Amino acid sequence: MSTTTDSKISIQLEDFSVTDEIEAMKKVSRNIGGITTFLGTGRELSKGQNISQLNFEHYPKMAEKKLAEIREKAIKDFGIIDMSIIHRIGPIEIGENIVLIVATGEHRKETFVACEWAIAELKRTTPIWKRETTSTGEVWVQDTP
Amino acid sequence: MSTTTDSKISIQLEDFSVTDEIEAMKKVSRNIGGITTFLGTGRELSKGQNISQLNFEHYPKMAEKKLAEIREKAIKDFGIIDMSIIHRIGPIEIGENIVLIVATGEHRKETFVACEWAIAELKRTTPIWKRETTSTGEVWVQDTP
Amino acid sequence: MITLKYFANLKTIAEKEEERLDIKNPITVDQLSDIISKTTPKMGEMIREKKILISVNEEMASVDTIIHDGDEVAFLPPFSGGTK
Amino acid sequence: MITLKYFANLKTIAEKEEERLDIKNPITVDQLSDIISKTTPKMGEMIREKKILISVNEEMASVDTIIHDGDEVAFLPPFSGGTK
Repeated sequence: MSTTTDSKISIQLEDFSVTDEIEAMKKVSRNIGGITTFLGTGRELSKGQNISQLNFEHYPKMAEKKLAEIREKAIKDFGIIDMSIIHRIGPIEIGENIVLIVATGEHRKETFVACEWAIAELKRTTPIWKRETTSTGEVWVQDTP
Repeated sequence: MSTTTDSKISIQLEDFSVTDEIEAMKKVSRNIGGITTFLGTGRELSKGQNISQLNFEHYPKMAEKKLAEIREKAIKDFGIIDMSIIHRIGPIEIGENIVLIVATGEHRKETFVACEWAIAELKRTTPIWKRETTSTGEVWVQDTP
Repeated sequence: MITLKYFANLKTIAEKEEERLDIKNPITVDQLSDIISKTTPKMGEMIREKKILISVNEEMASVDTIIHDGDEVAFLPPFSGGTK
Repeated sequence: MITLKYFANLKTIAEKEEERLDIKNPITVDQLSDIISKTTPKMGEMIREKKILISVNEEMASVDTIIHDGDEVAFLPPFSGGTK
């Protein structure tokens, strides 16, 4: 896998800036007409329970590998110009950023399709787990925000 | 139309920050799980010609009214939490931001649908015109990025 | 007195951005188009070929929309997003 | 020697994050599951009920995937995104 590919994929503790990620993607081409972005954030309510904190854990190397595969397949299958994917791990407060997918293209249509496919594929194939802290304790959960 | 509605709609000369717009939208609810954003940017190529600059003109009041209608219909029809729409006018360089749509929701699905519908509706109904400057002169154009 | 507004390439064709017109009685968009056609035939042609949308007081109008004294009528060429 | 990794709630069930296991010859994922079941019956049960995915060297494995000396096997509970 090339260095270029790797830099477009990140699993990290720190927060990220949507503007900075978009600006980095803009540098790839002067022919970008549309950029679709999906940002997943921490919701307060889950199955009727109030959440005080989220905590994400991943399987290092395998998770990064899956994200790189998603990016490559999205570029190949949907004809977008490029895609970047960031997922945070560790503690996440309500309202904070969790996951970001940026898809750039000449036209808008393919960026919407690629972005929506990529977040669904990430949730299906990438070994990342979420623990919710509520008033009744901590629990590992599955859901589909 | 309420003040709240108006503040989520803007036609402006100045650039905008995607991060700032998203953060403003996050303040509306603690139950946002997904945010889909579409950003339209200035492309260098149009029908094979190299563009040096874009220039947008709008019909004041009517354009703002159309954007407010799009926002209201998106919230009502797709069950999203909120939407904001910004369109720039005046001169735009290649790579610069032109239009931003931010759709927030409890889950991702409705935010993708609402965001994609809103940008299509904007292009169909909002009185905004684009002039392209190329080596052969200036021309008012229609296209669908 | 009604206000007529021209946008984008129509400013070049009409050779103005805005003008005022005295109308004695309410008229239809169709009747206004006839008046415009006399002074600017190219405008009349584009209206007949449906290349231009017309709004009255910021709402899309049809050929038989009535225009009253004080109204604002705008001639709108195709928007930047196209119709696709 | 193979490495076994446990994630999320499986760390609690297995009471460890990682362990090493000596294997004389290559074994299948199915055979490894039998070994695990003996020390941690709850893990064996979850594997049989397909509540856990198993990867070998970071690739998804099936019951008859062969595990060689030096391989890394991970037990993966359902991901946070669910399967929908």
